[in-house]
Amino acid sequence: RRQFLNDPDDLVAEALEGFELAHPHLVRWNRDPSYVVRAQAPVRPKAALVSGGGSGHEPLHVGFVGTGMLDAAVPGQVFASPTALQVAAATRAVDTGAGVVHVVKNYTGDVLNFRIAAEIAADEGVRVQQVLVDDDLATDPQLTGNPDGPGRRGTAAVVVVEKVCGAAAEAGADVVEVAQLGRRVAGSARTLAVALQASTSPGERRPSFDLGPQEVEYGVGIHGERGVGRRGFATAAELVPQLVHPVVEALGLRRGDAVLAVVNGLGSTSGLELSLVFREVTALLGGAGITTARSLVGSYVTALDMTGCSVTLVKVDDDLVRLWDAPARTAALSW
Amino acid sequence: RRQFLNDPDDLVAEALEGFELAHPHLVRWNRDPSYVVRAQAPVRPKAALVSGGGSGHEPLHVGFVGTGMLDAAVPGQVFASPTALQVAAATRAVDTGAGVVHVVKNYTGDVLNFRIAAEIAADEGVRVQQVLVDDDLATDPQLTGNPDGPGRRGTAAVVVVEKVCGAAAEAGADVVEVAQLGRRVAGSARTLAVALQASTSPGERRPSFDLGPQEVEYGVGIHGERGVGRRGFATAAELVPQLVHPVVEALGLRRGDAVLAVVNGLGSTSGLELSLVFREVTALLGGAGITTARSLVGSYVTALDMTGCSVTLVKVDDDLVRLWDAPARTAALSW
Amino acid sequence: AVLDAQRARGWWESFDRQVEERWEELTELDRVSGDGDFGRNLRSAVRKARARLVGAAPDDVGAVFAAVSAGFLDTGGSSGPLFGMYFREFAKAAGGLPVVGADVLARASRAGADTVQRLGGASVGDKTAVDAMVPAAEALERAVAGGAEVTAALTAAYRAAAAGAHATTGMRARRGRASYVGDAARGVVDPGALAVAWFYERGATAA
Amino acid sequence: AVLDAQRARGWWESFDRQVEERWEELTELDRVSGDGDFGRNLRSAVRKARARLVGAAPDDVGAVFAAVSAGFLDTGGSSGPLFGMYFREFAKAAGGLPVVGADVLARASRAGADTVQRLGGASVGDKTAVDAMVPAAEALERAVAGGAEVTAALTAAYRAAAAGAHATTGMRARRGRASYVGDAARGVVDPGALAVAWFYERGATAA
Ligand SMILES: Nc1ncnc2c1ncn2[C@@H]1O[C@H](COP(=O)(O)OP(=O)(O)O)[C@@H](O)[C@H]1O
Ligand SMILES: Nc1ncnc2c1ncn2[C@@H]1O[C@H](COP(=O)(O)OP(=O)(O)O)[C@@H](O)[C@H]1O
Ligand SMILES: [Mg+2]
Ligand SMILES: [Mg+2]
Ligand SMILES: [Mg+2]
Ligand SMILES: [Mg+2]
Repeated sequence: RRQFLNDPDDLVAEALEGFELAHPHLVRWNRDPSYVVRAQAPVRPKAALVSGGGSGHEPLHVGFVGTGMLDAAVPGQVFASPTALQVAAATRAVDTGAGVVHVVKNYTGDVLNFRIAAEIAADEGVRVQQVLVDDDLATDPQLTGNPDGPGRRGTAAVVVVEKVCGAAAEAGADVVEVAQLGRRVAGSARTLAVALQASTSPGERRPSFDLGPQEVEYGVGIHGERGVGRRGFATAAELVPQLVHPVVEALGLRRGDAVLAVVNGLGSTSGLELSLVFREVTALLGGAGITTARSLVGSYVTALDMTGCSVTLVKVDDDLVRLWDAPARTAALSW
Repeated sequence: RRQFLNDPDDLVAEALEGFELAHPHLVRWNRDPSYVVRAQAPVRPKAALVSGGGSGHEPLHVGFVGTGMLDAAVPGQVFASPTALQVAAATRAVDTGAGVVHVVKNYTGDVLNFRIAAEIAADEGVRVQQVLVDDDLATDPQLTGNPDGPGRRGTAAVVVVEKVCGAAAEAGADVVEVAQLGRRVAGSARTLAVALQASTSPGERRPSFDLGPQEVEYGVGIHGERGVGRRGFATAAELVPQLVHPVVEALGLRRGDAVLAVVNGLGSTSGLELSLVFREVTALLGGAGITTARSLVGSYVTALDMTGCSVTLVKVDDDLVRLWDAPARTAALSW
Repeated sequence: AVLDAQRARGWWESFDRQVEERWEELTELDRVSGDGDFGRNLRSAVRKARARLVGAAPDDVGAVFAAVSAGFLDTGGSSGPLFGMYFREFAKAAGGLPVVGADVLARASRAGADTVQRLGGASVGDKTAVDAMVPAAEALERAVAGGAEVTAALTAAYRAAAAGAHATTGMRARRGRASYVGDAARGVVDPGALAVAWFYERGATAA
Repeated sequence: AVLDAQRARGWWESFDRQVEERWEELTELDRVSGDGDFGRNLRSAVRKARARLVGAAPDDVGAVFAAVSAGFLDTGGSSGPLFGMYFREFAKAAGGLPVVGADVLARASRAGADTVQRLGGASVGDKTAVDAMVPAAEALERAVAGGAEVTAALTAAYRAAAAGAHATTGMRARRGRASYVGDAARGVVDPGALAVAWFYERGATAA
């Protein structure tokens, strides 16, 4: 696998430059320190939403900057946390006095840098709240048996947190309310992912790990790393239950519950396949008496060019559905 | 490369079922004959827009059904034309008496089946106009030296035709005006594509052709077929001019002209790379004094999981830009 | 004698059985001169037509051919839409008629050959189904002018179509997929033309 | 003697030169006990700090450390943000002061060690920079209690930090990336702790 690339070290900056050029009406890229904000600063004071993390997950997070979602996204290098200074600068840039909510995927570097940025911003008088997103069931301490580890990774549920919190902020919720809402969403979301082929780092020729012809990598995250184990390659009808059932169980979903389901492509999975997987997901949920109240099907939280997909379920009530349905205008999500 | 799949023969139907389930507010899938229409039939008579073609190009075309774009999309099997009966049924289903415009990518099967469908519909009193999209410069008879062949293939420019014609139809243009507009857009659009890796057909393990480590396939279409020749793998800064310069020349673009630029991923090309390619495109155009008035960067017209991208330029004036900017509400394009 | 809906169905069912029994021969021919899917495409179209005939039990001759046409128009390949439009001319010519004579069949056959040529762009000599369709139409017209009734007219059409199909053996393809293989296709009969001959042969025998 | 902005810059520039000359040693250590990028991360942070110092020419001691802190906070890895917050306490303690004494350095060093422990979650004995930071703060506090001036206090801090760093050799990592390699890291000094010792050593010599 090769890439459209110049110097791998310049990839992120060149891509951000291209992203800004492609969406001049939506975003503005601050080159140094690097962060992306809405083209129009909020016209009125509102709780601001900032997220970020390593690059290579596009459209996450820069693709979600805009009305109804993020006020700023802070991209690090590929699969590497942005620096605390980037995050602090972005936080400063979007604060209108109403405070800032940091939406952070649970990775050591991200957590550390966002926490530090929050302290710096707080010293300067910005009210910062953090929402930690840790939805990846594959890394649940209860499953891995490692209670001292960093805990569940943050993956595709972050899109739902950003959408719902963005809608609440737009509607006037204050910074504490938005953060509480975000924590509630994160707490009721779990994800499992499976890869059919590893991703290839920029400038490399070989995928980061090899799979036998009859193997899939189960429980992968979004940084090209190995998952929690190998399983057998099989039809979608056999693979999808292995993602859905543990999630349903972990969330304690019951007959009559309603969920928002995210079927997320990890980079190289075709639209046909994602639609097909979604069909399997709804069938499984329907069979268990669980309503798929809303859904998102597409490649939104990727791992470069990994072939694979994740299934995220978020238990929802009418309030969350309303916030999900509220308008958004971003490069990657718009309705 | 493997896929999320059950029986390969069922892929398209299962995916369409999933697609409908994911977008119940936007589309309705008619199972037999198979076509996708807007969930709400047009509330008032307007010229209707129908497109279609082989599947495997998702989100094209089903992802563009909705307000401001298509009234119906007619999907064939993977890389195979829909049948005339499907197209005729879809045409009938969306005609409000104001007539129907067929947007057809130039492939023998598509042209034949849409033409037949138009005759059948015309016999039943439907006014049908056809817009043939043939933007692929790699298959231009002037370049291939084969004047008897089927001519330039239709590729990514079809999105622009659908968007602009959709906006005009929504604004009340009649079926002849919409078709004339579509022909004008198609006539001022050219595309070139390059692949870094071939696509893999559903159920197959091997890509449809192999490339040496220092080769790229230049001038590919969207059906996984070979291009017009091998070229050397190189940086984006070296590859992108090979796409942009011939297109600029073929369109006779000059200093002061304005274009809409589409940088389209063929399936497995990451968002970072597409943004980076777009940066190269705008730089090249800017250097030639050509304004990138509007752009579309993303994977919109794919060839399953092909790694590669195409660059489409469409010469635009203020009218076209206005129609491009008009609202659209579809699964894949929304603003 | 004339053709009523029941005899028209019998004609088609006889063709249908022939296709089910011998589709592989057509595939073999397409393997040499094309992409090797014609037999399967034709069988698929015939099965779709069958489903429609069973579902609708049409009671006029036009309706029988309308069901057949729809079956083909709902099938892929080049043969599906072109043959679909061919049979559609039969449906049109016989539309609403409980019985038809040789004159109607001659008009239908001519209109069908014209339509296929218009849509597919092939002329006689291009090694396509047209090479059987055009002689069949001419034979039917001659038979009608000579006062022949349906069975005699169809027999003449069958002979002409078979001769036309046979003549494709020495031709070099210029249309359709076979055109890509060029000289390799010389020496085999065009499978589409052969299918046209089968169609009229079944008419002469069963109708 | 006290520390003014010029001497603070001299101290830092001396550390900067040491990192440029010897960063590969740190990388080697991180290769054994971590992921082998610490030297490069530190060099990158030091260069960013340098650019800020050159650009701003700070004229109080706090501003010197603020520039240093920002350089680290703008760098990746675990060391970037943690060391950035460490130096930030120096910037805070000396904020707005044209000159500072040993007491201010002692307060800064203690606050820095506390902050790094709070943010990074490591305690003494976990084989991290904390193993040098905590003894350095204690030594500075003792020196101040004993009435020492800046150079003497920094010399004491250096000795304590170096001893602390040395003591990490026998430790098993529990925090940071080194924790994944477990026992393999035993036998080498923690590079972050060593860098802290270098920092105080340069202070004792150059400041
Ligand atoms: N342009 C054409 N005009 C008339 N008949 C055609 C044309 N193209 C193909 N055919 C007929 O269709 C037959 C092949 O049908 P089929 O295999 O289903 O189509 P494809 O060529 O798309 O695979 C040929 O043997 C020929 O008789
Ligand atoms: N939690 C922590 N607390 C204090 N120091 C730490 C911690 N984690 C790492 N360090 C220090 O950082 C050094 C490694 O830094 P670096 O290589 O830049 O980070 P990374 O471990 O992310 O690659 C270690 O030698 C250690 O001294
Ligand atoms: Mg064929
Ligand atoms: Mg074929
Ligand atoms: Mg390290
Ligand atoms: Mg590291």
